[in-house]
Amino acid sequence: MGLVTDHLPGALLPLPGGGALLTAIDQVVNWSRANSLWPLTFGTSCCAIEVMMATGAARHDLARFGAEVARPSPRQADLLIIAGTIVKKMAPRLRTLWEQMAEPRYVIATGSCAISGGPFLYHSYTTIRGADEVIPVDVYVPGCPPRPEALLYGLLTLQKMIREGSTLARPGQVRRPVLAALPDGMTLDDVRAEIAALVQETATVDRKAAAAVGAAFAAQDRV
Amino acid sequence: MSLEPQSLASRTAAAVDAEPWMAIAFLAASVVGVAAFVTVLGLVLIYAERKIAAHFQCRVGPYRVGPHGTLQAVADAIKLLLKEDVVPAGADRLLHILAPVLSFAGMVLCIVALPLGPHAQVVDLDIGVLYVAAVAGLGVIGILLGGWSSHNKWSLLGAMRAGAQIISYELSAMLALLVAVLFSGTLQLSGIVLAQQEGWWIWRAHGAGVVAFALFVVAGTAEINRTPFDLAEGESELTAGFHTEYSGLRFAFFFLAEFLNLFVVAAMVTTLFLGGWMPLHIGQWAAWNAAMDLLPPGLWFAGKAAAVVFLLMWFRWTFPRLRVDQLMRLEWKVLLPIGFANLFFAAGLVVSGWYFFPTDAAPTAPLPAPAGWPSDGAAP
Amino acid sequence: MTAPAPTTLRARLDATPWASPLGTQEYFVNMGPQHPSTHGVLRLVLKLDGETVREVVPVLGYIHRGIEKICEHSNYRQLVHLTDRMDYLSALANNWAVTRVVEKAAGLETNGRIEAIRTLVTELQRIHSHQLWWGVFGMDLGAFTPFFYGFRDREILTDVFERTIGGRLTLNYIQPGGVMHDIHPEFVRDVKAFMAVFRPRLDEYEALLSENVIVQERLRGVGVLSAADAVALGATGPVLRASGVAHDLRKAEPYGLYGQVQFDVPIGSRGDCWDRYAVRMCEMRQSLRIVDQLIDHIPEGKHFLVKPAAKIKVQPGVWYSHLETARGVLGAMLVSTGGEAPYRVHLRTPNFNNLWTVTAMAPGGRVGDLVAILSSLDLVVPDIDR
Amino acid sequence: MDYLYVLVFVGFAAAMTLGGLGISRLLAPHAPGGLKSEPYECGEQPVGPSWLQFNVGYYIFGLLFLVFDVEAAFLLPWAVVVREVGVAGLVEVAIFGAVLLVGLLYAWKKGALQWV
Amino acid sequence: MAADLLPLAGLALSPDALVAAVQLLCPAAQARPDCDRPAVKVTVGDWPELAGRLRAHADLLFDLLETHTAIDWPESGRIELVYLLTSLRRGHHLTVFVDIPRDDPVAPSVCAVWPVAQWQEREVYDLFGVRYADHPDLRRLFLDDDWQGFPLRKDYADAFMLDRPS
Repeated sequence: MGLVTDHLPGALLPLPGGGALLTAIDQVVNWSRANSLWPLTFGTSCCAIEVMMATGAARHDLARFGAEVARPSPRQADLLIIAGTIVKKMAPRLRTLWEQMAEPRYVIATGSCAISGGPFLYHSYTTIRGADEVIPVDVYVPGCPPRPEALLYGLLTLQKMIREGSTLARPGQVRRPVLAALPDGMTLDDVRAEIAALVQETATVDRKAAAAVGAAFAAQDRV
Repeated sequence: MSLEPQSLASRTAAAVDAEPWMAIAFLAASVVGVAAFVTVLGLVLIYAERKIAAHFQCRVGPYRVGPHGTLQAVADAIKLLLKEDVVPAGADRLLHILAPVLSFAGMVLCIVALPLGPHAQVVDLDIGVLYVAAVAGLGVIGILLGGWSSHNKWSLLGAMRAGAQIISYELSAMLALLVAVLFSGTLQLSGIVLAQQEGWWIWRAHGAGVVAFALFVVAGTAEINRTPFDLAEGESELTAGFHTEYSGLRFAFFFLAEFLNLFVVAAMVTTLFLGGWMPLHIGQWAAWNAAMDLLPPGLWFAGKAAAVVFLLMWFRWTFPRLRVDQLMRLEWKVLLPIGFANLFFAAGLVVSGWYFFPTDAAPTAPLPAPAGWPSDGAAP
Repeated sequence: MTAPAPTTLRARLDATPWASPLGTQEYFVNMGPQHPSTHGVLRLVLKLDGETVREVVPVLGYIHRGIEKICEHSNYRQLVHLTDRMDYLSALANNWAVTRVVEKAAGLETNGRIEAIRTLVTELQRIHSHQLWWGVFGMDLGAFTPFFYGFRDREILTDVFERTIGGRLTLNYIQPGGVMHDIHPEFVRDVKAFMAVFRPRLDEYEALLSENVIVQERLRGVGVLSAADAVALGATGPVLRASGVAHDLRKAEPYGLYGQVQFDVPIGSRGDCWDRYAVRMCEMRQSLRIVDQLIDHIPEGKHFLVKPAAKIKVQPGVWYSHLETARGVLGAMLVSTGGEAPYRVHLRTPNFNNLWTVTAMAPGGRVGDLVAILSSLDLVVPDIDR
Repeated sequence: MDYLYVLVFVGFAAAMTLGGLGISRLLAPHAPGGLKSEPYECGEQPVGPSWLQFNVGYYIFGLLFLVFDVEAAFLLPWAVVVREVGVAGLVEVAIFGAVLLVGLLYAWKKGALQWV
Repeated sequence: MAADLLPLAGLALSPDALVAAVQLLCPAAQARPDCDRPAVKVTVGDWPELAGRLRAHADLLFDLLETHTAIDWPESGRIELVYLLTSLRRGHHLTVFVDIPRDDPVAPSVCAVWPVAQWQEREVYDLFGVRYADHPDLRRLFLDDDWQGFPLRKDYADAFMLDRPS
């Protein structure tokens, strides 16, 4: 799959050790897990239409990647696609659902609301600012709502992450969240620079606060 | 050389005294063969269902995993094997684990009795029809136990629905199956196939065969919980129904049993009404019959079974689900009376000896070997 | 100030005796907030006896985002994009409802072109919404294929929107004083191509689902809502019309160009699920008819009369404006104390009021009927919770 | 021999499933905790027990099934030898079936076939 | 379809006539000129009786309670209840405003007149804290049962809420 490059921001370092046999087994295991991501039918608002329904439907066909077996029960699902706003009343239920999923389980947060609260961030007394305040998220797919292609891209990113991720010997590796796999020759710094430029151009936010956020980001990177 | 059907079991029995090693080899071959058959057929059926569904729905279906997505089911199988197995708190642990085992065992025990070809049958019981009907019942016990032991109300509802549904439709299936038995005069599955040498029961039985065929297909669909009778796991109603609490490999066994039961039903339909592995013979048309004999019997069987499987998949991707009371009404107030009437009509036909293509040969007489069939040195 | 002790649902459930010693047990099941057929995060607490539904208690708020509060902190332009995300399947009608009330309050004018474009795209989105509903309805009844058929045809219309508007679902197109962009040069051709494709597809829909005997058995006589009940419970839109009340704001109080086009308002006679199904199927044909009449007659002119950067000010007062979305009457109430931001905005959403009919229809039916009833109401949960 | 074979396959099925479960148990991750072992009820905490007294309608169908299944068990041997027993056998079975059908009609009239 | 539910075309009253008709039923009702549709303001004491008559009166026939909400006016210490009435059969509309004190917001319930008010009143209770006497099932609708405060009140403050940076 030429879409996803080898360098992933936040992907794991290669683990030392492991014989050839174990590596081969790991490859088979990760291959099967990556290619058989059965999603839980979970959608709260607009993103559910675009991301869950339109992506699964005839034109975009999630089935091509083996991910069309939508399971209504979290026990059988591998992938929780959070599609839509999470509010205070829903958050414990989302947590419950995630906890009831059988390992290994993966989470994709789609859309602005599930990433940050989106258009309901300010002045809302109930909107949770991102699903990652409730459960760990593996891949974020931005958009309001994201196009179906964006979810496919997010799914490929997750597949890539799984293929390179865990090993049988250490099943419970915690990964850093990944925004999305970047095209060749681009790093996360380029993206940040681009965002900063855009913010300068169309400043609708408090520039001082934005600068502070940028500094925090940079500090995090150095660590 | 004769084409007298021979099961692996009878060969083993024949070899026990003379060549004990051969007996062990036959036994091992049958066990390994069934294991491989179950696994491969399961994967093929799952892949076929997903591809066929996709094409009914104007899309491509699995495509990325292996060429044309052929390895999709393999990936799913490995993943399910390595998925966490959750037993919910408060569940009846033993029964919860036992349920998929029962479901799976019922399916395997059905498959070993099916005559897939004149020499491709593991056990040829003389009461084969009764046996298959009996062990298929293990499946419903599995579903009932699974739903009940999960300690989940959706599961319980699903299990109760499944229980009522499967046992009800078993009656219709039985009545349809009796028609084939009436005409064949034997309960042995290979005997029923041989009795259709002159024509398959579906058309040779003056309408009774067609009705029984339709009854059996409907009842069979209901017995294996497929749309439009998938009430036990109706997604939009009961979340996942009886297997809501099942994960990992135990869910996979339910899943696999469901798909292979699809094959079992198709194989039973083929055996009882479509002549099993018998080629399509029409009366006295010698040239036609000889041409038909060129295809090996195994292929005949596979072709017919595949056609029935396709029909059932077509049902699934076309029809909506019935409601639970409509389901019971259909069985008890429609299918059951029709089944009875059809049975007595068929009995009348048999007693009066009235068939299409009447033949002088006794139904179970040994057949001459037609040209083109694979010869088999092991046959006595 | 002393708040009354609210009886919580939990307390109510706990107080209910489980069983009489010899009878069957009535029991409670949670359907939702995560359930395949509650379309999002609606939660229904069901009291069941075996398979029979005894009582349905909807529990809301799982997607309550406080849109009305956010509106109080937004200016009049910013109101529009929030409404996209309420009933996201009728995003344009939602935009229009808020736009109309703002235009009325601020005294903004529109021209014929703007009104024609608004009417056209809103009518197209009504088809869009009903296509999705049809697919999901099939899926709720247990047939998967309609879902894919519905979405296949929906994508064509999505492309039409995308060319003109740039979005697929949340469009944010109709603005106070105009529309966001002028229509794409290929818009007329695209819409005609869509209609040519969709007319025969509608017949295909009928062949696949409407003529299926199982569908008819599942729907006829199920979930009967009398006209009196429908009005008393505040239902509007197809739900109300299926019960036999010919109320359609496009006819009753024509807005946009609805006064100038010919169309019929389909109504039902029994108010069962089948009528609600049939009303929506007929509405798709009527919408095609409206589009057909308008598509060749879009007047020339500017597509906005108020510059997007211009600030909108409103004198103190109370305004209300309502229109017909794919699901019923959407009203927007605006309270202003002057200035650039509203003092209070209230949105009367069709789904919030339609939902409660389920409490009247479902008891006595089976779980399967409940699913059919819910689906025939065509609920969009964020529109209920706002 | 045939039934011995069937027995072999009973063992085979048990071995395949239980063996698979064993392998799965060894290899699959196992991370209990939190609400994982709570019964799943659409993300909510279930109310009340799940093992309850169900409507008796389910059992009426069970009883009816039993009657007709036993009847089918009688019909099977008759179906095999229907040629030998001829018209007399047919009449006898018809009477037997008619008695059962009367039972079905009775149940029908009584409304026992109405699903709860 | 029942004949009495057919819309009676052309029988809508003009806004002035409508207000006059309401004032006939309830002399204390004041017209509200700052509203774009016919609107009256009545006292909380008059409201339950007027509600019943608005629905039943043959010339008015307000059969649909289109929506019910409230406006919080902390400066004047009152909460203004708003009832938007529609007559499907006559095709006219009326807005009714009822003032209640903000520090003890108790209002009569109109569930008996328009059943849909049951949930609309629950919403207003949830977001504004208005308590409806005789409401059959008054509890929070959207928010959790243990939520503190009423968020649509102007003075609602919450450590969780963020202000949009300007």
